[in-house]
Amino acid sequence: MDFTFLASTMVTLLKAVPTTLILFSLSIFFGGLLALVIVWMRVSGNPVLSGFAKGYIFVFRGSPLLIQMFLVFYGLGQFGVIRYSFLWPFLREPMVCAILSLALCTAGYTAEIFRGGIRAVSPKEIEAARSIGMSGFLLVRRILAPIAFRHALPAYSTEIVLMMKSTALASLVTVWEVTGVAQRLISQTYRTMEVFLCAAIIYLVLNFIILQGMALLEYSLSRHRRAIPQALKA
Amino acid sequence: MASLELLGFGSTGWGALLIVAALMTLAVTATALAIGAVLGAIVAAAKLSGNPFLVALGNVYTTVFRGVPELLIIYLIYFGGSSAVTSIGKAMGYEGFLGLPSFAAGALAVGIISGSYQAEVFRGAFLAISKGELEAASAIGMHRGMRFRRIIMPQVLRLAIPGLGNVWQLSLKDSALISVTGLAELMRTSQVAAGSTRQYFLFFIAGGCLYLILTSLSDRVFNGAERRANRSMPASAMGQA
Amino acid sequence: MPGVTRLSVRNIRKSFGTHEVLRGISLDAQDGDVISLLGASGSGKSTFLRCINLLETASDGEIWVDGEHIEMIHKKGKTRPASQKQVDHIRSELGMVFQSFNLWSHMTILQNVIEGPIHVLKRPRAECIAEAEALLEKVGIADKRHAYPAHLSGGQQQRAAIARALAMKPKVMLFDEPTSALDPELVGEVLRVMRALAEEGMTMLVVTHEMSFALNVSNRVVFMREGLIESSGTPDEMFAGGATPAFRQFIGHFGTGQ
Amino acid sequence: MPGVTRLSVRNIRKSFGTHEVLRGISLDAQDGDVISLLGASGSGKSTFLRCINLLETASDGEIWVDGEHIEMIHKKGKTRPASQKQVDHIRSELGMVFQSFNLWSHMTILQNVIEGPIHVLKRPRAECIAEAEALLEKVGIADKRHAYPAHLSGGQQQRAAIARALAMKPKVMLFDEPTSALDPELVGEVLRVMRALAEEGMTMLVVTHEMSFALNVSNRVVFMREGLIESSGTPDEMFAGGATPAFRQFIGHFGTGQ
Amino acid sequence: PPAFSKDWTKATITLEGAYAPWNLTNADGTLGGFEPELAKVLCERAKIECTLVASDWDGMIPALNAGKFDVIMDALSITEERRQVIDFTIPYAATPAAFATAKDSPLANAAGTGATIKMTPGQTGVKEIEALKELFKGKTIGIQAATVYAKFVYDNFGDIAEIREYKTGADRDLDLQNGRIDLGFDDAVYFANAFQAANGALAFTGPEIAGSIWGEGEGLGIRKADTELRDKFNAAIKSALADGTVKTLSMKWFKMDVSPQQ
Ligand SMILES: Nc1ncnc2c1ncn2[C@@H]1O[C@H](COP(=O)(O)OP(=O)(O)OP(=O)(O)O)[C@@H](O)[C@H]1O
Ligand SMILES: Nc1ncnc2c1ncn2[C@@H]1O[C@H](COP(=O)(O)OP(=O)(O)OP(=O)(O)O)[C@@H](O)[C@H]1O
Ligand SMILES: [Mg+2]
Ligand SMILES: [Mg+2]
Repeated sequence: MDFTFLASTMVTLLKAVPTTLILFSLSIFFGGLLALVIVWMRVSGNPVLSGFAKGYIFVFRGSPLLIQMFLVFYGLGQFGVIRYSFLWPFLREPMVCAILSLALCTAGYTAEIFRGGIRAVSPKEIEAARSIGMSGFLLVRRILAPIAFRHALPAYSTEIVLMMKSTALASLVTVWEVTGVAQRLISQTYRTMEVFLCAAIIYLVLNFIILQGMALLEYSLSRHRRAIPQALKA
Repeated sequence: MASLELLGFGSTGWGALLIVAALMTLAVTATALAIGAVLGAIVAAAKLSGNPFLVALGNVYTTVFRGVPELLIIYLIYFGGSSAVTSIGKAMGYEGFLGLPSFAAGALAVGIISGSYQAEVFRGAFLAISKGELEAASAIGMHRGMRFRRIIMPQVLRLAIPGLGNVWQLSLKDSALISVTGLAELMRTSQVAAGSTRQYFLFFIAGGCLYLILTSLSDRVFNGAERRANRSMPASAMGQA
Repeated sequence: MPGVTRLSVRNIRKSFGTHEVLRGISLDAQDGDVISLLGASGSGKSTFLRCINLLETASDGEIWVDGEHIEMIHKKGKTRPASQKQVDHIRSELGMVFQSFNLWSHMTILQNVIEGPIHVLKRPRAECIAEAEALLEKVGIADKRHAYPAHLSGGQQQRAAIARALAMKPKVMLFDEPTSALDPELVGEVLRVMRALAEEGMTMLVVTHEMSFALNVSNRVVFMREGLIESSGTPDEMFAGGATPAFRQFIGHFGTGQ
Repeated sequence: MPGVTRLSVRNIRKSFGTHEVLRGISLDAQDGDVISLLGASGSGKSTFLRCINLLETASDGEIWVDGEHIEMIHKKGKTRPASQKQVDHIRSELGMVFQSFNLWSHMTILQNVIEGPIHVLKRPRAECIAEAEALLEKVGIADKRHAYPAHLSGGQQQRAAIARALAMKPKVMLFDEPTSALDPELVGEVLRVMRALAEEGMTMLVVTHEMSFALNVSNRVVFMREGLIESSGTPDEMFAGGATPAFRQFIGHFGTGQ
Repeated sequence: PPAFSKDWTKATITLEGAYAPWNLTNADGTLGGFEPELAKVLCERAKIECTLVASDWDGMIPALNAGKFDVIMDALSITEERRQVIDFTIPYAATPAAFATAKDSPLANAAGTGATIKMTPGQTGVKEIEALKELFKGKTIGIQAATVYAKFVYDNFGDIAEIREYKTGADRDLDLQNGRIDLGFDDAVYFANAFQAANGALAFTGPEIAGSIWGEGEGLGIRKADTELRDKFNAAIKSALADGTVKTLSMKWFKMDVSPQQ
């Protein structure tokens, strides 16, 4: 093992970590917001809205992100309407496009995950809320959302880790994050194994931290499911 | 649009190649899912065994293969696998290079990743089996093996179907990454067609549509399987699964 | 106080598909009335309670809660409440205690009890907490206020559900089999709480299989059969000679000790 | 036939952690005995039944089933059965009916009933089916034999569970609260089946809250309190004057009609 | 590497099959283009039975060393970095490089368009380049990552222009049309073909840059141990260059002669 090479590779790759983290956090954030809209449409009961949501989920879950990203970045600019619109200054930026396509994609998955969480809420608990006069947004905010989110959390952590890995595709649109930098390093040095080993370690550490965080969140949100605390038993 | 001719089946059309590539994607993913099922079952068993060493081993497996980008794993297996096979060949007296064929390398890589997800699916399904039903089996004198075969297995399979559907979806798209091994699956064929004709949008959209067709076909299969397996469940509970 | 009509129901009907579950039910409850609702499984008791607080929409009939008429819209053969606001308001005046408790699993007992007063009635938090603690004291589970529902026994959950309903200061309480699935000791505990409520003059409508409750606590017994009120009267009238043959058959198991 | 000892338990003890749930219980059941096991929630009734068929391992004590002694190994402060084979065999001679039925959800009712005879007892399939259908007929759910458990009402599931246990032709039947969570009509149905079994001379141990069953069907009543048998006797002895103060308090609710 | 000499009668040659006109895939799945046709000639002359297989550009060199195939023929420029890990034959092509821009761009038709200048490695102060620097100040130049052209652009324009790296040249061309970038720099032969696909929206600007600055040109990549194979192909390339076969194929596919100047 050539440790000086590994060390210098590590340094090069670590410099790309902020890019990866920006891609990751912003796409999770916007993807989550979009997912709320989609899931609201999906369960609205309105056939047009839920049809649209179903179609959205089908397309964005069913096709490879690589193709989606390519079409968003290189495809949108082909249309004069977009190129001469007020949106172009934003869409012109590779970072914006990368985050946009990552967010569009994760919104499809996340919407399905949230819907699963909502369906897992006991209808009886909802009835209990209705019976004291809750309805509409109050019911969603106080009863439905907290329970649904707790149910959705395990699946959502998986999706978040998948997103972290998906950011690896952003180098397609000239955003040079960790994997892209690793690939570029390989085509300069041809030392595939060493470079990828460093990259693998970086992702493993990042994902490990994320999963620990999610587990902590899950733990703190499941007080009501845990065994009886000693103090209460007495 | 003249360029649409490029998608036809004539001598200048790429239709036939794209269909063959879609079938190749299907074949790789199905093989990977089968490999993953075996690995997943073993890893799930290890994680449920209660033996601290096996549990730790299982955790390392699921953490690593779910935490490292798929592309890196595919590279590691494609190149690492070849050197392993070559050195085994050497040990057995064969001089020269031995490669892992790209289909095998790709299916193995995606299968190993798929196994880490399937392990969690199986484990969840096992934990979802009602404890009371297991006790009822013990109470009439079923021994461990019989309980596993008659009560646990059928229910794990039923409870795992929706989860396996998701893993299939993931593996289908992971298979797009094994284009680096040169296997002519759907993603690579779309890229090659795009590069050879310079009709990038046409072929990426066509490729995307073929993926959507594969998705909707496989959705249908999994939904059918779920319906069959859920015969024993009331309609309302089916929605919850 | 008797004389104020807290709840009035006229000719309620309800169908599920082609199955007519309620076929015209009328009932009045005055202040302080404790009405036991008896009937075989499937006779429509739960559906009746659910229609009163609009968890189901009756296909026909009129309901007044504390003198307020619930407006309905009939359109294209379907019926629905005219105003969600009125529905929410009416519900906050009707306390419902479900057979399966239906406590919110992600909140402690205290949080369950103060949820409605704070977020629906918009009352000050400190006041709500003080009242909630007093209520929990009253039903005998004050020491469990910081526990989650999953950590409580059935009888304790049932009592928490009663406290949650009472915290809304309802005009009328609706109970749906509040003691089934409890063991005799827990049944005793819950019935003690309900008896205390009755003595305080709370208007109550109670679906129950506990004949002893019907006989000893309620001041009126209503027997439902196939979606209709087959007979009704004071407990003494009903359990003594005046009973109809159907009611006599229904209580047969209770009456003969097997 | 009385005189053959089907089940004999001597000085059973069981702890969970530091909590001693059973503190030395002894009991004999002769051929045809129907023993009611009463006691407050948490007194250890379920645990006692589970120790008998070895779903829990008693920390101390001896058990004989139909004269066969269950061998135990005591090692490092832990106790476990000496032979899994003997455990499986003993269990196939003890029928258990759980409070929550525990039917196998992936099998139809008929499949549930024939599962044990075919796979555990290794008897011919055709014979098992014929017997199973007769049993389902007997408990009154023959028409449901191809339905899945989730499609049955509580009372029907309960009877299917009884049929499943009976299909193993057990020497002794253990029932854990077979009628709680059922409405009075269903309770009646299930009790009718159990009464029929009693008349056929089946040995039964029944944890129940149905005092009428204890009084009218069983020939012995055992009252458990805090892990011990507080008192026992014939129903007449127990429910009449001879009862201990604790038992009298326990049945208070039943005895006084509230 | 195997410590024995192999009698080379068979060899596997890899190419991407998606880099028109160097190599491409036909709709029936067969490979075509300049390199497959040249490979046929070279293998005949070296008396080797060749099989062509397509593989991905990423990982081609590691795959060669892992033994997945014996020869890379994919417009592979002979560079010092690559020499560290593989061996090359003598070049069978050497192509100039040039800037491209949108036809309607103010940068179109820069001074020297249509001319050719020669440069040597490390050469600075070339007046044509200085003129371009003046013109390109503050613009965005797109290049394919990890190529000799990328290094050139960084060295000469890194201080005055923004440089954006793409994974493939094709991606860069699309962005040039979309207007996200102002200029692209790449192999002139590659560009000439790409312009056809862009329906005339793109054009060269400034002089073509040729000479030893791009190294020796494009050669076959071969494992370091396989010296005999390399020697056989060297002889074949020499003869194909000498009798004009390379030039004929080059005119057919590139409409210009890419034979390296000996
Ligand atoms: N949502 C529904 N859809 C269709 N039928 C229903 C629905 N809810 C209740 N029913 C039917 O209406 C009838 C009355 O049901 P209800 O729950 O009111 O009976 P109940 O008197 O409360 O019985 P129990 O004592 O078993 O609780 C039953 O036949 C039931 O099957
Ligand atoms: N697996 C266990 N781990 C720890 N404690 C247990 C366990 N099972 C039962 N217990 C405790 O043992 C005691 C007796 O429980 P058991 O279920 O035998 O009571 P029971 O008499 O059947 O009550 P019920 O009428 O409520 O069913 C209870 O205090 C219970 O909390
Ligand atoms: Mg009901
Ligand atoms: Mg119990």
